[in-house]
Amino acid sequence: MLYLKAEKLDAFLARAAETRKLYVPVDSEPGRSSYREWTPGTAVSRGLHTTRSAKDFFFPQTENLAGFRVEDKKIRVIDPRAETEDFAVFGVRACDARSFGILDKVFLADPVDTYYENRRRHGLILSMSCRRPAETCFCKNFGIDAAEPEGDVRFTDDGDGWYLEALTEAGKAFLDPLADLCEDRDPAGAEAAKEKTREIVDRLPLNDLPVGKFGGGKTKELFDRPEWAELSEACIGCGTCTFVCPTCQCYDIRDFDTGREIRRFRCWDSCMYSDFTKMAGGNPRLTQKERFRQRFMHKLVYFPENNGGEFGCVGCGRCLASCPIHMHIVKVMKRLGEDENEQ
Amino acid sequence: MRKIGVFVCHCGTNIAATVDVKAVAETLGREPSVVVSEDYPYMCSESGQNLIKDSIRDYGLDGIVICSCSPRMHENTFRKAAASAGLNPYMVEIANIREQCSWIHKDKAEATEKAILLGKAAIAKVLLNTPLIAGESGVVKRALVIGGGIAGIQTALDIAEAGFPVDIVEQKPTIGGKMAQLDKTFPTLDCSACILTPKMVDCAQNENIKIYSYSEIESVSGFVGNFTVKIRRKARYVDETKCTGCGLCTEKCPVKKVPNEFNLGLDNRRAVYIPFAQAVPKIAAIDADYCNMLKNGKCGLCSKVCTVGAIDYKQEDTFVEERYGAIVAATGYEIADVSRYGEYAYNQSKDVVTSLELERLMNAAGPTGGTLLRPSDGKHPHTIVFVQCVGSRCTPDKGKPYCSKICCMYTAKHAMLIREKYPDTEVYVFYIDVRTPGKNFDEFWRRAVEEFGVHYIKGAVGKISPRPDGTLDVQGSDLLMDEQLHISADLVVLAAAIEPSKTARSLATMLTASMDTNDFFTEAHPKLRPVESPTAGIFLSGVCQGPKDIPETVAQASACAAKVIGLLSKDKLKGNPCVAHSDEMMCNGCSNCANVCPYGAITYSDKEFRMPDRTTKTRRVAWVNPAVCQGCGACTVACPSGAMDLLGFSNSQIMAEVDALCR
Amino acid sequence: MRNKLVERAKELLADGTVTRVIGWKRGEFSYDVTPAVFETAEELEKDFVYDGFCGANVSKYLIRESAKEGKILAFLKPCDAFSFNQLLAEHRIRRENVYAVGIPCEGMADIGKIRSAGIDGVTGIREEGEEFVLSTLYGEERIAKKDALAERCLVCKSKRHPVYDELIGEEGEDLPDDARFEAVDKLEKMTAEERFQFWRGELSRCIRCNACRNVCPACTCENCVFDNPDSGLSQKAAADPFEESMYHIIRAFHVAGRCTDCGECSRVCPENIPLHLLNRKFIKDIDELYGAYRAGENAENKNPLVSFREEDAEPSVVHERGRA
Amino acid sequence: MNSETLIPHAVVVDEVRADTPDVKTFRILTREGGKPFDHIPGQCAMISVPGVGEGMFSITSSPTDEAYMEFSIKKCGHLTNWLHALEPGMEVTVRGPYGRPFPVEDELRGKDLLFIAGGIGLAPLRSVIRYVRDRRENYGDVQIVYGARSKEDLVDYEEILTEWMSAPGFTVNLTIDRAEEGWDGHVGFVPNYVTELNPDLAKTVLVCGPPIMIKFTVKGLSDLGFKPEQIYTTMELRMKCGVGKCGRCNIGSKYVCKDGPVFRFDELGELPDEY
Amino acid sequence: MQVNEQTGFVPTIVAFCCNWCSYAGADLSGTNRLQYPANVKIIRVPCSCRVNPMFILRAFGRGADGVILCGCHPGDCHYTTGNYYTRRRMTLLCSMLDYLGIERKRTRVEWVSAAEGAKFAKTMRSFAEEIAALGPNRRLEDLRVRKSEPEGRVPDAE
Repeated sequence: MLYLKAEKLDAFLARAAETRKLYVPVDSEPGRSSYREWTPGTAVSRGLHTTRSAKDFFFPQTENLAGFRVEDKKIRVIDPRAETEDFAVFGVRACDARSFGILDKVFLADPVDTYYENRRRHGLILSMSCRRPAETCFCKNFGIDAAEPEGDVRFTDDGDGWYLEALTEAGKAFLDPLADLCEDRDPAGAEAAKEKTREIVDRLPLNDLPVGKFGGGKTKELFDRPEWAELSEACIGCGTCTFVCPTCQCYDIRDFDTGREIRRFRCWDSCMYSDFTKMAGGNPRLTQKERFRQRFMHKLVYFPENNGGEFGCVGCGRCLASCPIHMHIVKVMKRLGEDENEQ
Repeated sequence: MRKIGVFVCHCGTNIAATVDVKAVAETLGREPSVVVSEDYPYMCSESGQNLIKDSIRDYGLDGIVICSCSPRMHENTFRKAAASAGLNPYMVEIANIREQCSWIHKDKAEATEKAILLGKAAIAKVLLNTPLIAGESGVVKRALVIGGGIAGIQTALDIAEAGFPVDIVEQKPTIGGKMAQLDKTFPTLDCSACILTPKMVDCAQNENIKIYSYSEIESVSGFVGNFTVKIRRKARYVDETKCTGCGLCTEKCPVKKVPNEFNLGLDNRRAVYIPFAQAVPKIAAIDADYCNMLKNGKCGLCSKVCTVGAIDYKQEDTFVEERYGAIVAATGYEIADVSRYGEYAYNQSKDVVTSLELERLMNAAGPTGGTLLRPSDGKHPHTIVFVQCVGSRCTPDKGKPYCSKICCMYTAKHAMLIREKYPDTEVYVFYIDVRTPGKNFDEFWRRAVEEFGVHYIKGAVGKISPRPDGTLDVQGSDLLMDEQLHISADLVVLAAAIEPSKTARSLATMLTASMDTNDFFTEAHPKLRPVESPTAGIFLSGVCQGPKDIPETVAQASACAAKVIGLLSKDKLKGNPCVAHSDEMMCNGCSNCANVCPYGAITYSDKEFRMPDRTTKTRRVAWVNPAVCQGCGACTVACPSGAMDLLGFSNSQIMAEVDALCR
Repeated sequence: MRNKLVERAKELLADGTVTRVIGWKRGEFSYDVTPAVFETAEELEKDFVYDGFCGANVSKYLIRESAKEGKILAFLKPCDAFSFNQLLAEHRIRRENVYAVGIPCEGMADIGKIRSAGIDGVTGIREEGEEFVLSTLYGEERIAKKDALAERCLVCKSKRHPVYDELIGEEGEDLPDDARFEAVDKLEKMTAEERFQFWRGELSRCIRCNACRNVCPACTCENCVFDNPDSGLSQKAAADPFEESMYHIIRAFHVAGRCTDCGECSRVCPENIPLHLLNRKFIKDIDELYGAYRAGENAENKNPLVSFREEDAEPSVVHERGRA
Repeated sequence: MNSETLIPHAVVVDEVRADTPDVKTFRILTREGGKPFDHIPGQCAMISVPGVGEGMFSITSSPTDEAYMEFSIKKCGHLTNWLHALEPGMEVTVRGPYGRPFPVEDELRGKDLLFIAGGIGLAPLRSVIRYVRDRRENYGDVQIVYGARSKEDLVDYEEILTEWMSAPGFTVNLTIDRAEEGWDGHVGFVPNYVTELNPDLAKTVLVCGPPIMIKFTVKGLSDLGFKPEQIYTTMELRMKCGVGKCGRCNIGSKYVCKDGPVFRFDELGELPDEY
Repeated sequence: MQVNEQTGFVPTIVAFCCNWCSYAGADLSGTNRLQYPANVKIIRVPCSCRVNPMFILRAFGRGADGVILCGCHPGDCHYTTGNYYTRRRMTLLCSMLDYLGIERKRTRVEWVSAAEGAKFAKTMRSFAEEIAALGPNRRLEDLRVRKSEPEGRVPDAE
């Protein structure tokens, strides 16, 4: 099995960056990292999570959809897209790696979102096993193995370096030319590292969420639960949870007048925003309770209902860490999952 | 999408010489919403206006843009034209391509490009204009005149003659003002008091006029047609209803050394006094600063001698509140302080006097009974030097930048009168220029020089030094002869600058009327609206607006009255529809807007709102009184939520202009 | 202290003074408390917390809560009390529906600081003297309280409550302002280029999640200009660096003279942008140019941006300051 | 035209008809003439004025109208204000078609149809009505119950009078909310009128109108014995992308723009009450 | 037109002028044929206090290189007090822009009375010169508006 020693990482990334843009997590301050384009000398973060998820690479916060020029009172429509270049994202954890599959179910469903699809086709996922999960991690609940992330190439971290496995053809094509920077090692080492990860994961405090209480077909049971009022009471209606979430994909479409043309772009939107569903005729979700409920119902009921039981959450824990008032999916699941008798 | 018409004016060659008007019309015609774009030599002419009107009708235009001169010039013209063609007048925007384009640029390509941009900005704005309808408000048929000098008197009399009630508020115990202190008037040399006092009496006797003497304006609120004014009636310790003006008290009062302001302190009066013989109202007043009774409770003599029991030591200031449709500021002027000019030794010698003091010294009712005597020793002066432009026409740090206008003429008058009455007296006048533009003015001055032998010296006085012998050494230069002069004078008369009344500024603040840097009230338009303040319903009469002589003052006073009468004759007033308004659904009720509103146009109330989820919510929301709002827009910026916006200059309109101009 | 508050709240509920209590509710890991309204003694007993992690400012919730029937007991830290008072000045809260209890604050800890000290996997925290003892997935750790203190608390403006119906604990005092403006000072001393780079670096991380705005007790507009499609400014995401600057400048401007410097904006920012340094700049400028002023000090005070003095400095003072 | 892209196409407004004081019908053509794309009755399209916005509107012409495409649009906001100011010859953009149509070639075939509409709610049904009229042989009897606030608020009134009333097997019942001069037809609200008319239980119902009207009509129908499976409606809710991805038009797990806008009432019964 | 001779940069300048003083001052400089560069484009507002900081930022965002706000001299406001508020608002705004590292010279406030046509022209000349020397606004620009951005391709076969 290929093994990349930690001290060889720079050389590895340098080579990888010759053929495509390479994005790696970089510490912006202690305990906080974000993706940057790799350039020689970039120090790769060893932290667990980037503050924003890796969905940005495929579903950026803003993206131009179309342009319009009005010339002599005639409209000329312009496709603003340039050719997408190949790129790779390094250090994607198991939860984020799973999130791409969830986004695919939305954007690649008929009719295919060609903007997303285009990026997806050009993007390579270099995933990374977790060695030091946080207390906020709860991916295990959704059947995600932090030790064996999905992706094109899997990096299994043993503390000194990484065991590398190509999981897809694209991954193989990427990895083969880089094999000379690696050494060959017994896959048992990889297994040992994975076991170590699983050992920690098993000790995590949020492993036993009442997942069974949720899923497709539970709308009737959950929609009118009185607890929504108390759960949403403190919600300030910001979009933090949705914007750091690797699976949230709601967007808005807007026009911007650059002076020479009208540019139609889409941008992230949040179902938590008071004006999300506002329209000329009124707003069907008037209170924060309804908006709050929508977000969690979507992730825990509607999405699985439409997608073969898969939840719209990967348990990355970003919302737990960043919610201004610490009201998040775990508290929601726990509260709604409480046995009716206990109440 | 709206249908917009664009009309580009050549203004003869004023615009067309520098701006390719055809190109402007053609380019703007290609804008998406423009359905007609024309150019014409004179849009403001009747045929130009007809072109606009016809286009509005033919194309069913929703808005028009006129590329022409400044909106300050013809906005109203075009609005009226639009209205007569059935288009709301506020659907008109002007692109100023003359004052702000053709007149300031030379390069035709550049100017044309800019004109197009300005046109585009106006189109962007007019696309967001909304038809506005001016609100109406009633008119209180009563006028207030602040100041009882000749300006106020004339204005009040004219308004009263037209049948409207007028109140005069005068801070002194009598009306009459400065003119009452003058001896003779130029150029006719008739007696000032003789022509003024009958008018004062007319005021007192006119049923439509009410005089609040010894009174001040305390506060003003409201707006054109409907002002509410609080008047402070200062305690005069004499019951006006009882006092007959017999003057007995003023003779018996033991406090005799009170400087007599009517005679500018050149003699004394008593603590209880009637300012002068012909005072209107002829009612005594007690000077609380000097009266023994009021100061320490000892005396009471006047009360004892008063046969009608009019003295009332317990009197206090009282307040009157009255509503007015129009307010006239006629606050007049004061003599600027000349003691700051040490070189003229005004403080060092009693024989250096101001012209107004000279008036009193020459007046039959003055301290000397009309005989010209030196204040220091009561002797007849044989050499008199007049110094012109004292404090006028200076750099701002030295004095007033303006010309006080009346000094040249009154000095000629004084010189002439002295030479006539005392031919043994030599009179010298130091001047910078002699300014005599006025009917019979130059003739008058030439008579002083030619017939009366007054010595006019073009030059400045450098220093005046009192000599031990009581004369004054006047050191000056004669620019024409190019020599330094020393004149030994018995009396020096300073033609002191005149300045607006000290009370004018606080009054202007109350009236929300604007002032220039010299504290003269600003007129709404220096040429076309010279007797109106920019604040609607506030009018200007007399010197408070700028230096002027008596005939001019009276002319302005009557003009002002005509304007007031015009206003009071209306039953309803159309307001400016470009006012602020608050979107109740967005208003937070924070009061920021009310805090910055200079007119108190914004009030708050708790209002119940039906929410979309059928609950009700009580919220505190702002309301703008459109009749009070003047449309400055201060509130719109103070409002964080953007609930407050200004009609005619809305956030989106201004931003649309910004966008268009930055392209 | 927590027990004292619970006892008092129970009394006030019992005697009918109030019908509800707003405070903080226990979370999963000690540090993740949630502002909450409690209606019964049982709820209070079970979930009410007040400890070193109750940084959330509850004053803004009182806009909504005070509009409801019945009186609510609000536990206000000094920061919360300033915000509360400012909201009173802006007529946003019905005073008669709030029973304000001032409570002392020793400064609040910031889990972010604990994490950046290299302590991860924190599952529980207890206080031990001047230290926090943290149980983590990877063993027990300790950190001095002062090292865990939130930045805003290190430069605390006041331990005093400008308004309350009742105080629990000793009333504190205003603290000197010098330290509070140090960071602003430092920025002011940089060159324009350095300042630009600093702010571009910070603001470019903004994801326009609106947490700063939505948590801010001064941002209480019924409809924010940035949400209002008719304002011409509405934006969902900063599509351009300009829009990031625009949003933050205008937001700071809208709260200028009203911001009490409670620091919530920076606390909630998921990207840890020091947003309070924008507001604090305005506070500093206002103090320097228009005289010392503290929003929330007094419900009758007039915001310096809606008042003036004739002798106010000209805008060119900014240029002159730059030359000095 | 492909439906996968969010990039629209420019089309020309060929004709504008003012139906009521606040409803206008726009006939659009490509620059070359002809329809921008084909559709099935019940489907929608996104119309936009660049710089102003984009909105989802029912296609009110029928697929059998081969030369053009029409939209009836009520003035109710920023975008529709702009649209109402359009003049023939001006351009807008359009993309579509979107959504699940009425099952005109499946469940509805051979059935007796009852159309119930209120106000602008006639617009989405008009496409079906015209389709059924043009493919008369495929359907049974047609009854149309249509009501509006007043006579002048009746959309397509001319067409109803001249084309629908005379179509073979068509019955048209009109009603207005309040009596007015020059109206000798029925007066009253649609739900009550439907109950009064007591339609045959074998009919398949297509209903569209304001939510409150739909609610009471459906209740009336079910009181009469109609089953939810017999009733179809179409919804126009806060759609933005039109392709089931932007996340705002869902009712429970269903997206109106993709799984709708046509729903059968038994399907709606499964969804939470959030519309 | 004011041009930076070295770089060929032609600045865009927006001037907000209050209707009563500065706009009239601008008219007066026109009446007196006092030239100032054509880069300066004037927007008429009723009072300087109508100018929202949003407008100024908007101008920069849409491509302005300099923004100048002109009003009546303090104390001479047609609305009595409007420009006093303007003064505070603009002082703070300028200070904030400076704090963010945005060139402080790009934003200016000047008091120009209706009588100061010459001052208006002179102010505009000097401001335009200063902005031309400063170069294009890069620190507070909206990149989408930048004039040199490439176009996309046209999908419709047109």
